[in-house]
Amino acid sequence: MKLVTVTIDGIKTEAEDRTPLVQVAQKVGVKIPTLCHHPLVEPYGVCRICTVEVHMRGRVRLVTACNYPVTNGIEVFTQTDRVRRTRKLILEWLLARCGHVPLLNTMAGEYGITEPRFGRGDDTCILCGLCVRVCSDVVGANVLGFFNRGTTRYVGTPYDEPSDKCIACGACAEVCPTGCITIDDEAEQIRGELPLGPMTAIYIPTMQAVPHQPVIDYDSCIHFKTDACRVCATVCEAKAIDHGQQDRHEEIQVGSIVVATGFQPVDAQKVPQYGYGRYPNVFTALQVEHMVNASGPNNGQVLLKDGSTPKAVGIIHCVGSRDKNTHEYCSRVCCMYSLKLAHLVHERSGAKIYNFYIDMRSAGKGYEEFYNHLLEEGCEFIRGRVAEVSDWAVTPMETDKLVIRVEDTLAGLVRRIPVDMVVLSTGLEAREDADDVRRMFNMSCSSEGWFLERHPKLAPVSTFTDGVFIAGCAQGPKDIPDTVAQAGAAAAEAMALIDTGQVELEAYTAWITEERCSGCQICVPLCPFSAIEFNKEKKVSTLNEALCKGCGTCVAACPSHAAQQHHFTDAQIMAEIEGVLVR
Amino acid sequence: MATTTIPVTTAFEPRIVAFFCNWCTYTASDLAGTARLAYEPNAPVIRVMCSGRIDPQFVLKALQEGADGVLIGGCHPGDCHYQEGNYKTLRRFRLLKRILTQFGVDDARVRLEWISASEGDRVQHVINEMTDQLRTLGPWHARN
Amino acid sequence: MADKPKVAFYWCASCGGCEEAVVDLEEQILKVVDAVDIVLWPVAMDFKRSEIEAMPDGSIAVAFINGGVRMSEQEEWVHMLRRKSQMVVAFGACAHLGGIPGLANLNNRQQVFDTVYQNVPSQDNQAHTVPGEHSRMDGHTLELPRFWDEVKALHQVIDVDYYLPGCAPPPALIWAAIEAILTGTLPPKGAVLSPNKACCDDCPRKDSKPDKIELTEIKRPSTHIADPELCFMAQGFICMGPATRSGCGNPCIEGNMPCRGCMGPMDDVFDQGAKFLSAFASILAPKTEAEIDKLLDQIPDPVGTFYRFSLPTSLLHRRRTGATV
Amino acid sequence: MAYRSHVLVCAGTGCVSCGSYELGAAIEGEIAKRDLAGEVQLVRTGCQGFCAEGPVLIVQPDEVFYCGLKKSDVPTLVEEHLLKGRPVTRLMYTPPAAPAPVPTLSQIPFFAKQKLVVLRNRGLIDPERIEDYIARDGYAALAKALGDMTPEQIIQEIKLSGLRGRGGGGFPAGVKWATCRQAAIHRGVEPIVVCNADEGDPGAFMDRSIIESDPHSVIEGMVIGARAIGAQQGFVYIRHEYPIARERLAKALDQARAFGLLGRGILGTKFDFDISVVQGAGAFVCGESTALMASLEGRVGEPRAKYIHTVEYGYKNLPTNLNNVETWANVPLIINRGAAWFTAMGTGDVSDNPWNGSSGTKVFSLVGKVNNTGLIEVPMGITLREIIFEIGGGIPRGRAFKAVQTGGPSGGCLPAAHLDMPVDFDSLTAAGSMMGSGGMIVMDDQTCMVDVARYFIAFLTEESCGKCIPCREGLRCSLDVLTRITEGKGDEGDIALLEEMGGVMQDACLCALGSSAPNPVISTLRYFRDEYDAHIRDHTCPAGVCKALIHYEIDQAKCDGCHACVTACSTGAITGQVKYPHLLNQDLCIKCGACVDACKREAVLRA
Repeated sequence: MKLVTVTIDGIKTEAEDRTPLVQVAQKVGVKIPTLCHHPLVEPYGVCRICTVEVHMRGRVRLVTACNYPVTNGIEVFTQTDRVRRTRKLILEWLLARCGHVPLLNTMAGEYGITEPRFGRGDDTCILCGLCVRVCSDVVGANVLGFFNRGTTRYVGTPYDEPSDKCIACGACAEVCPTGCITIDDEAEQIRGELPLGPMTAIYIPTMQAVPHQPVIDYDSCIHFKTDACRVCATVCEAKAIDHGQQDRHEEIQVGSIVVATGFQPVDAQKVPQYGYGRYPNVFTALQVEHMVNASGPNNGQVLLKDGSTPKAVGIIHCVGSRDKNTHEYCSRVCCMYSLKLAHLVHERSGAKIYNFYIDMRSAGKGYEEFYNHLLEEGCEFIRGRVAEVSDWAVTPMETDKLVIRVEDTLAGLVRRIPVDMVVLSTGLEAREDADDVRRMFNMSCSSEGWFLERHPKLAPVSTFTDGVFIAGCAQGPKDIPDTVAQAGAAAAEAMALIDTGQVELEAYTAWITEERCSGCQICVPLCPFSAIEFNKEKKVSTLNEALCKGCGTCVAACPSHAAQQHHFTDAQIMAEIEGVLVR
Repeated sequence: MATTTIPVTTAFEPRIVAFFCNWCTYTASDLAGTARLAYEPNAPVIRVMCSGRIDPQFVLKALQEGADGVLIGGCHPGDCHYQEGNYKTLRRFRLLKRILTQFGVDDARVRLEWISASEGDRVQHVINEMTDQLRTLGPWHARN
Repeated sequence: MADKPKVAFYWCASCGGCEEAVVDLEEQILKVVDAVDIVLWPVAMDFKRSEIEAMPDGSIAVAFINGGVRMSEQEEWVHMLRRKSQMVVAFGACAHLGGIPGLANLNNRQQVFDTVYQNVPSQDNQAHTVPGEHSRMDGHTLELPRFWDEVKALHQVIDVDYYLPGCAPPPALIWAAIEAILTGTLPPKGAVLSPNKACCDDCPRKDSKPDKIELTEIKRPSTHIADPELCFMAQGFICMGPATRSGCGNPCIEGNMPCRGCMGPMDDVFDQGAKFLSAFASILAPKTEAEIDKLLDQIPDPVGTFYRFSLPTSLLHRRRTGATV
Repeated sequence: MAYRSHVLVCAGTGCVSCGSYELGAAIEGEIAKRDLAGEVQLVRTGCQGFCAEGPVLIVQPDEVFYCGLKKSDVPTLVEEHLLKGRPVTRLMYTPPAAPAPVPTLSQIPFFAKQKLVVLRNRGLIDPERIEDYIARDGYAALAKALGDMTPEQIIQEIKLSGLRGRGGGGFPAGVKWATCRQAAIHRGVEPIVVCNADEGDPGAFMDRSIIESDPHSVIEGMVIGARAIGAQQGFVYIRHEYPIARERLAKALDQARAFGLLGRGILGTKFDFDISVVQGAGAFVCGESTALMASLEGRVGEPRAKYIHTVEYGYKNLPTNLNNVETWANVPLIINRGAAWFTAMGTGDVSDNPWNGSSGTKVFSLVGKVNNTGLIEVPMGITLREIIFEIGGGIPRGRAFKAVQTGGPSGGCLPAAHLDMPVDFDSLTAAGSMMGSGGMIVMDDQTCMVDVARYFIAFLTEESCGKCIPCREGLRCSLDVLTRITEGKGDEGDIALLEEMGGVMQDACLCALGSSAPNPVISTLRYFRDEYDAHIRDHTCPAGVCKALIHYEIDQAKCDGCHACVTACSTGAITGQVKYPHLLNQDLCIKCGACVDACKREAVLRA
């Protein structure tokens, strides 16, 4: 790297040979106005507003600082009359085109322009090309381009149609110096369900995330859409960003496995009468949890979609639980988390809280006390399943509110309760991929999809597959203390297995009597564990009992009565048959 | 064993021999028990580790010994504890069925059912249903 | 020569092939003749029933009985021979398992008569005459044996000491048996006088059998010509070999015909057909019920195929028509 | 077999459009009819230059020049001249104000004053036959360059010749070549040579004519250049609007390849070089080097900042040597006859520094208000007067000369005072115009200079790529002001404003086209400021061109009611009975001036 000496407005400095002049000026703190320049894209040099005067070997010329490569010994003057005259006229020309752009008017002010000599045009685009270049060079979407030539030149999309290649990244609007480009609401939606979706493509999943590091969201990252961008990589000084990283499949040899794949919340839209997805201010408990989280998107405030604070909030229990239409079982945790949210929401917003419940199930240490505490807090509890949530106002006090219609089974009357926000306490259900996991581990599932333990009382964390254990909500709805306890048990079982270092084989393996085997090899391919091999010398099949898991399929197939299974010999089973049939 | 307690009444009570896979149907019937699901006592269960162990000879033997029906319970396809045992069962069963028809055994007398460990209610249902069918069908061993 | 052991040959429901088998001993038959005194052999010489009845019980050393039992007359004979003989040998597949005639067990007496005396195309019997047990003719009453509903193997009628399997029993086995009898080196009572291993054991095509077979098509000798070198199963032919006792010397295989199972099952196998069925079903490729059935449709007569020789001795013996007794 | 005589029919675009193909066909027909096929050969040549008189032909060896021919003349021509050997006088060329036709080429002043170097073969060879070119020492220079000279020697020779870019810039070719070669060697990449045939100036057709009449001279020049620079790949960037030129060039390239003068192992040496032709879409801006290269690469033809030169980073960022058609065409001769011969022509002493003068000749397209319009080649240093009045034959209808516009639209207009100025790069620039690519538009006293300025600015506004603001917005605003003036709505400040804008555009534009764009305004302001003043102060157009400032009247005294004007008027603005003075309705008059030309008694007055 070759260093050269440059003088800017009398300030002497050193810079790498052929660095763009504007960078050097910035370094020494000399401000040069720019319009078509942006650090993320190559210099374009069309607005000419960054024109400066360069003296080199007695030669004086005007150059544009954004793309002029400095060479040794040049002297730069950024405020000479000639320079100012040039910039002034350029601004006047620009105003003749875009007369009402605030930025241009401010700049014009700096050059003493009050009334431009060519009048003021109504356009807002100065054709600086930043949007075009960002779209192609940075984003890689290549949606924007220049059309026509000369005075009729304009920026647009192919055929002036909305382009399906546009990924609504908003970069063009971001860089547009005149505010000519804006992103409309429709495009906002594409950025994910606000306010709870990821705000940017790079974020730290949760404040509790382990490891506590930012991740790149594959679906929203521009690079994975267009293979371009990589802006993050260019600005990251630590050079920590590697878009090349791929998901890896790793095979790990283990002695035992604990399956704790958890649950998924019931989709609140399965209970349409509560209006989730239809009314903006109907939230699921998880969304509100996210909201009240101090590190969440709302910094812990409880806000309605329009940003205001709710005055009344209704919490509906048993959404997707204890319901023939969804799940008949009780999800066990909803009552308590509903109480917690009731407490927090009241605390954060001071709103009046209504709980709609079927039964309060506050079994657990300190739980009932918490329930009583809330009663004292003035939180209202209404027993009865909510019929519907609607925005249909019948009285003035119901206008612009969400009305919760419910039969109060204690008061014995149907009530209409207007609230600003509705929280749905959704139940727990088995993950949708539970069945795949079950097959993978050769386990069984209950009809609801929860993994089945070997025995409800005698082997609560074991499964039918040796060495595979289950813990947590994957086995059934339960709260955190129960989960932790069960997890401990499962871990202990797993440890025990590893500790002994050896496994006991079940005694019901099969065997083959060589004298009887004719070597027909029917049995060989039947064995899923390849415990049977054909002995080429003796021309008979031989069985390795260490590998045999004792299914007995080979025994049933052996036409020579050569294969038999301990505890399940033909004779024994025949005897059983006779046994069960004696009168 | 349950069968011994069948009262010898004049009314015909079918006798079913049930072969259940240890990992699914057998557990399911256990579950049915823990769930206190009552069902007909006509089907004493013979446990095998896998429905794949069930030799067609057993079915014939049962019929020869005077059973009026045979019920085989295995894991749903794809769920076999031994990966593929139940498929082998299925193949044998389909072929066996053809032979039984030639021997004059009514279709309802020999059944193959896939019942997972969680389907206790299904065990109840199947056994009750089958018992009813056999009651109407009459005894097998009395056939000429 | 009175001290030579007395031997009887008798035939029941059979084709006569077993008699041929005896003659197939060729010059060795002479040794037999030297060694024993044949007191009964209807197919070769003339004897009167009264003569045998006249003999004291147990005076015959060995009675070789072939054919299944399906008529009253045959039953009377075998009971008598049992009384007169110290040892009874079930000779050939029919006596041993019921044999080809045993396939009649898929029908009852009536159905057999209808077919034989009425429905067969070659039959011209307007009078609908069927054999009756008692028929009068110019003052005399003529008695014919009773025809039963079901064919039985010998041991299902009388106590049998030994079995000589095969249709017909291969001469080698016969000679071995006779030698054993003469030298008194017989196995325990009730044994089948043939190796207790399946045909595959000494099958000339054994080495051509792959360790994994997955059938997608089932062939029949009547529709396909088999490769004379390869294992029949591997080719998709139904070969009873794996479930059939060896000792026959594989004449069928040599003749490029799959084994049909005449030698019967191995010891401790209850039901040859069911056992083979179980083995055979294990090498089918399809997985779904529909696919499986589609493949099995290629076996027109499963029982006839798997129980060709052993229907009467199968666990269910015969078809049950459904008419209750 | 040898021919008795050759008929050289001009097949340049000008004459073709006047039907020279049909003419040629007719002549061939006649020749055949009279069974002269064995004795007379007809050759279709490139532009012979005298486009004003097309279609033209020359009969050799008699050197007789015929012009303005019609098919009906053919029988006579063949009968008389070719058969009987009696030249047909009435078909010969008669110079303006000359008593009798001038029979031979050398006697016609239009030709006599010219010095043909680049156009040495024009009208002598069939451009579609490489044999003709070779017959006139074609490719001898190439042989010499490849055989006896090192690249350095070639470059040295070009440097010494002082050859300067004929495309307008006037940058010394030798220097450019050397830089390009250095850059390539320094970066270890292969350089590219490009021929700029995107002739966009209105009224200019030098490059077209050269390619049409002698394509091989360009090709030979390029091969020599490529050899000197070390290039293996070359392009000719030619505009789409030149179909004949493109066709002939393509043919020539094929022939050159067939003769081993192009492609692998040229002339049996280890030197490989090939040329591909790329069509431009006819954008004026694509004549600018960076824009041209963008277009070559398939991108939009827009210029980029030239702080890094194309000789270092040009086509696909390779060192790229761009020269114009005429420049390339000069090369073979310089190599053949040596730098000294070349410097003998022209002005200044370029022996040590090419910037010191202009050597060689320059081809001009002489158009506008001049009698002999056409393509001419003259030695550098010849005066404007010689060109316009001797070669050009003066101003038609004996009107007064007012100005000559050189250097294309972004050139400048020079007044009569400069008529004796020598024509070379530096004098022209000093006078506020430029050599440009050699467009030369003569204007008479009926031309309004403000309107001219406005016309060129309008053209440039039209052709500006619109990339940089000073060019795009500056031109638009200048145009507004000029239009304002021509409509008599201008005010005092406008002249200053135009000058200020011109200055800033020269300073701040992104490319040369932009910075030279204000030239028309600046030069007219310099020499014809009074006309501006007249428009602004007196609201009059001295030349009577700016429609908003003039109107026509019929002098009742002079008008004899011949009715000619009535027929001439397209809007029916003139009414009147025959034999009685007519009247002109100002509301209907569109000021086309047709009536003026129609009136024989000068009864229509412009005021």
